[in-house]
Amino acid sequence: MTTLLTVKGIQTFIGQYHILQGVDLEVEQGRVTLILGRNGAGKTTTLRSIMGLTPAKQGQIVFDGEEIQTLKPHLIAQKGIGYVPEDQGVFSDLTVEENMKLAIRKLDDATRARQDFVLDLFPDLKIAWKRKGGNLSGGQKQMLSIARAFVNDNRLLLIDEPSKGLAPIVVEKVMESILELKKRTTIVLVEQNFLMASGVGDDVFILDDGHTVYRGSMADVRSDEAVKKKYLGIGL
Amino acid sequence: MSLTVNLLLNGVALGMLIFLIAVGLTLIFGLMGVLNFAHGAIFAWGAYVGWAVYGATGSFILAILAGTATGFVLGFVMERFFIRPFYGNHVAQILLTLGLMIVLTEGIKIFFGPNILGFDKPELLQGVVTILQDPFPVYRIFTIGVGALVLIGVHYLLSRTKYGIIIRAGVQDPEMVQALGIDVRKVFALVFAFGAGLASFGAVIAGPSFGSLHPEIGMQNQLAAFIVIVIGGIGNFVGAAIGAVLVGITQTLMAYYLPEAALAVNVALMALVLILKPEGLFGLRR
Amino acid sequence: MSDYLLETKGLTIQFGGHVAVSDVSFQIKRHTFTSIIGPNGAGKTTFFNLISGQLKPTAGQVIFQGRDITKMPVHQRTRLGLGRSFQLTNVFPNLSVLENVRVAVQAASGGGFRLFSHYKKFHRYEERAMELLTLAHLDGKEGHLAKHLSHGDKRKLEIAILLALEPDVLLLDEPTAGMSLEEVPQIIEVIRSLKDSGQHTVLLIEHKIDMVLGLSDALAVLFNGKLLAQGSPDEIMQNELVQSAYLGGLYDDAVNG
Amino acid sequence: MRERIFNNKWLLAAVLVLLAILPFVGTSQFLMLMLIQVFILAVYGMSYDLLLGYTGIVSFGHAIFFGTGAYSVGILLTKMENPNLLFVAFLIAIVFSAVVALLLGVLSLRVKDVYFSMITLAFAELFFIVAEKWSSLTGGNDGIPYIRVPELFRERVSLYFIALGFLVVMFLFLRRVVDSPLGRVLQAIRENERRAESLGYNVLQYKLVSIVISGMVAAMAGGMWAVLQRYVSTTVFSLDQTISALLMTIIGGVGTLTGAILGAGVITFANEWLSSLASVHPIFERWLIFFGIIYIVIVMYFPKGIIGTIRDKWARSSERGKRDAAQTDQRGKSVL
Repeated sequence: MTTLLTVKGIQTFIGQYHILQGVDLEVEQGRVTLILGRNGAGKTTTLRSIMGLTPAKQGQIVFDGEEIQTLKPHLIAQKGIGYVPEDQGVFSDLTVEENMKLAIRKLDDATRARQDFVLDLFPDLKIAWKRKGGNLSGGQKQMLSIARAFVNDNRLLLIDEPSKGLAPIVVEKVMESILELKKRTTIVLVEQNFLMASGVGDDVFILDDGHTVYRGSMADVRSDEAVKKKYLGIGL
Repeated sequence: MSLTVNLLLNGVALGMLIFLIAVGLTLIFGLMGVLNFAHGAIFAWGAYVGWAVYGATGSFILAILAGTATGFVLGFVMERFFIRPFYGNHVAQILLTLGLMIVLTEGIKIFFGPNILGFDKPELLQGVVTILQDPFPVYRIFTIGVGALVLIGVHYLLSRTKYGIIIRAGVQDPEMVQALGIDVRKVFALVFAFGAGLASFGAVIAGPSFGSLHPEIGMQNQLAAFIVIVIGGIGNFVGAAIGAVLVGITQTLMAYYLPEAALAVNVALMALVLILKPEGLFGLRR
Repeated sequence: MSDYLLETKGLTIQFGGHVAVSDVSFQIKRHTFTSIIGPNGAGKTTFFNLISGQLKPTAGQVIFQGRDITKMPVHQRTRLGLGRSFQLTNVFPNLSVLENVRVAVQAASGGGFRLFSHYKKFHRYEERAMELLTLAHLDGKEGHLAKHLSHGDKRKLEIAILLALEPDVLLLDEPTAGMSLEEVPQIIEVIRSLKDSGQHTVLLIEHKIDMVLGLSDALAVLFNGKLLAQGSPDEIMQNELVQSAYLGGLYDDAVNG
Repeated sequence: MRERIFNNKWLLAAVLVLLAILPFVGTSQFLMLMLIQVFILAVYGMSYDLLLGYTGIVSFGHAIFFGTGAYSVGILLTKMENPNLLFVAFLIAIVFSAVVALLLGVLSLRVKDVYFSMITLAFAELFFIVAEKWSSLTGGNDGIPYIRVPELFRERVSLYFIALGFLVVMFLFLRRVVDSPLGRVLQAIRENERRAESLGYNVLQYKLVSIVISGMVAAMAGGMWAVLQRYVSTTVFSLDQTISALLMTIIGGVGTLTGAILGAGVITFANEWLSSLASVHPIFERWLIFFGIIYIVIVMYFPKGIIGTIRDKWARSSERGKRDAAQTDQRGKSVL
């Protein structure tokens, strides 16, 4: 197994707030790595720090053997990291087509093939092709956002809470598609609740209060009631 | 040609001149949310550099190129070194661009002197053509044509090209655009420079139409452009064009029938729109 | 006349094609504590914005004290007795903590336009503001600029400002959001004291159900902009629709485990 | 602590005493004239600070009020032919400009902050045009010359004390306003308009009150200016007139009334000095460019102006890095 992304002890501030106080991650190629933790644990900020959107003040982020923690977001994206933010980041004034066009960095045959693949995966998008992003349903926005991240030659996708605000039936569909995408790329998935993601995850990192507090395999976590209770708790 | 048609055509020609100034302002303002009070000063610099180059070389095309380039460079520098730290902070932007306006306007007085300078029409565009048995100046037709071209060109740029998509997306969520691998700052700088370039381009076209230049020319035209934007609906590019023609026609009619009030009519028109429809005739409430 | 203090009828708002709040009809009685629960993105804050007037609905009505207030501007609603706190901290950054609350006390007593009012009057506002700061565990910090407060303290300040308005209905939008674990109990304590005083009507938004179960007289579940159910905490926990759609079976493990 | 040093009654009183004895120690006529100008412009600057610094409204039409005051006093004094009716003229000027301010506010406060600036600018242009074109009333480009004023206002020393008294009274008045319950609401609006609204304040009404008070004070300054110059021309409505209010306030420090006074002094004296250098190099004829540059530097790097920056320095050194380092930079918020 090769490690695609290593995060070592990053510390991130937002304004005066010390949000990440030492987060470690190791993401293996071709797997789905889950980041779990309760609300406010620092999951979203971790993804944003990897993307360079809220740069880490200290620590190291190594992607494919290269340190990226000081790079600007657009350069990090160009290294091959796709990002699906919590709010999906769909441009409401742009059509689905324009959203895709915006995302595509280089329109070559491989990109076309990926676009065809992802549109087959989400036929909804083909139907809504000329519709504005603002007029899509929550599920369609999620699909568009994932499609946008996947369409480039990205070796890593960071997906932030894809289940948020979606009906369970749609969530299932999104999770299925993630399993499908996993065959072609590596995925880091942030989830607030455990069960949602337990069907797709391979490795698990749990954050709490800005620290990595647990790492293990999906199977480990599933059987470890104490960890579940302590860090994931009950909650909606 | 009846008097009415003549006045209308003149009004359209004037409207297109105002539109040429307004288009850059509305691009920068409507898309990036920066109200650039130095826009008129950039316009003035474009006109003066165009005038100087035209005088030195005798080539109007060179004058247009030089004038446009001046605005483009000024806009780029302005965004890069002054505006950039203040995106989202409207008060600072207003205060800062006003300061830049002062410096640029005073700069014109230093470089070109505070007096009025004559700006002749290029030979090719002098004279008149006959429309419906009445003479009409060629230069006004040229102005209308250029205005229409710019309207179509900018519309195409925004709606059809990837740059247009990036600009529209970047206004809504610059962070996400970056996360898609696009250097949104560079795009913003270019938009700013492009808007400024359009202003100075319009200035070189407008110069011979006005026939003369003076250092305050920027402020006057900026006001007219802003009024047009308010009337048309802020951030609405096509609305600005319609508003410009509307103002142009009103002003031409007033100048003919009630010249004392001609200058005030713009402001009165704007006040009327503000009372009846504060979001502008074609604007969306934001 | 209705028995309800606050009521919405068919409240709906659309943004573009997206229906953020859809046909919500909902009632609360005087002096009760109601919590609106639902996952992130369910439309809870939007619903609040419709009640407090920050947004105007596409369809439907908001009725307060038997009066249709759907078209009323924000400041008038506040005067009528609808006070709200915001999820994202929303205070006056460059005013002192005391001044933040004092301005709110002044608003409640309608003393804003007094240009040369007597100094003693000032004093009364200030004393009241200090009381409220003590209540919100902010005493000793009255001299700080609001922007220098910690996140948790800002939330407390929000509550103090809200209390200063002496509203009939307190609309609290996730008062503990983004707070560190140590700070949460203090805030809950303040909220609990509101409930126990029996003088206030409270409407609270929360997405963590465990936090509000013990506090609430009634729960309403919002999901995808729709009101799924409304009732006592027990009823809601038993409600099948809520179970299947919201808890969705997906949470069984976590709840039981 | 730091507030005390600069709002210190004793410090202000000492400056006042110094200014009061100045005419008796053989000061030049020229310096006294300069100081009279400073006093009047300082009032004009403070009136602008009420809008910009305390309410957070950026108006580019402040000259409207200054000009309205100047023209009202000028025209009335000329028409009434009795210079002793000066106070009546002032009263009418104040009422008139209050009406203008109200109308302007009702019209332009309907739109958001950014557009407000531009719209006020457009209205200022309108006033300028009217003053130029309505020559039967305003004298057009020739202006109103030879305004007759009471003897007391012609004699330099007495005018000096009148202007100084005017400044002191206006300073005390405006300070009372900003410290009143109303003033506190204005500051709350400056800080967070929507929140002020949700506290139950009718923001538009408060802004109107602010612009009306500001307009009345500016009109008084304009009237004093007409009395001092005994001449009014269209320049009182010019953009430069608004810019000078802006420069005074920004350079001195927004949200500090004393800043506007200091700003008026700096601008008036520096202006005089730079103009006098024109014989050294013609660039000094364009002295405004230097102010423009200084102004830009202040907006970018010292957004609190002279007084505000000094205050911060005091605060910093007295608290000495307690927890401030991470918190000082509020202005650098950026979407990128």
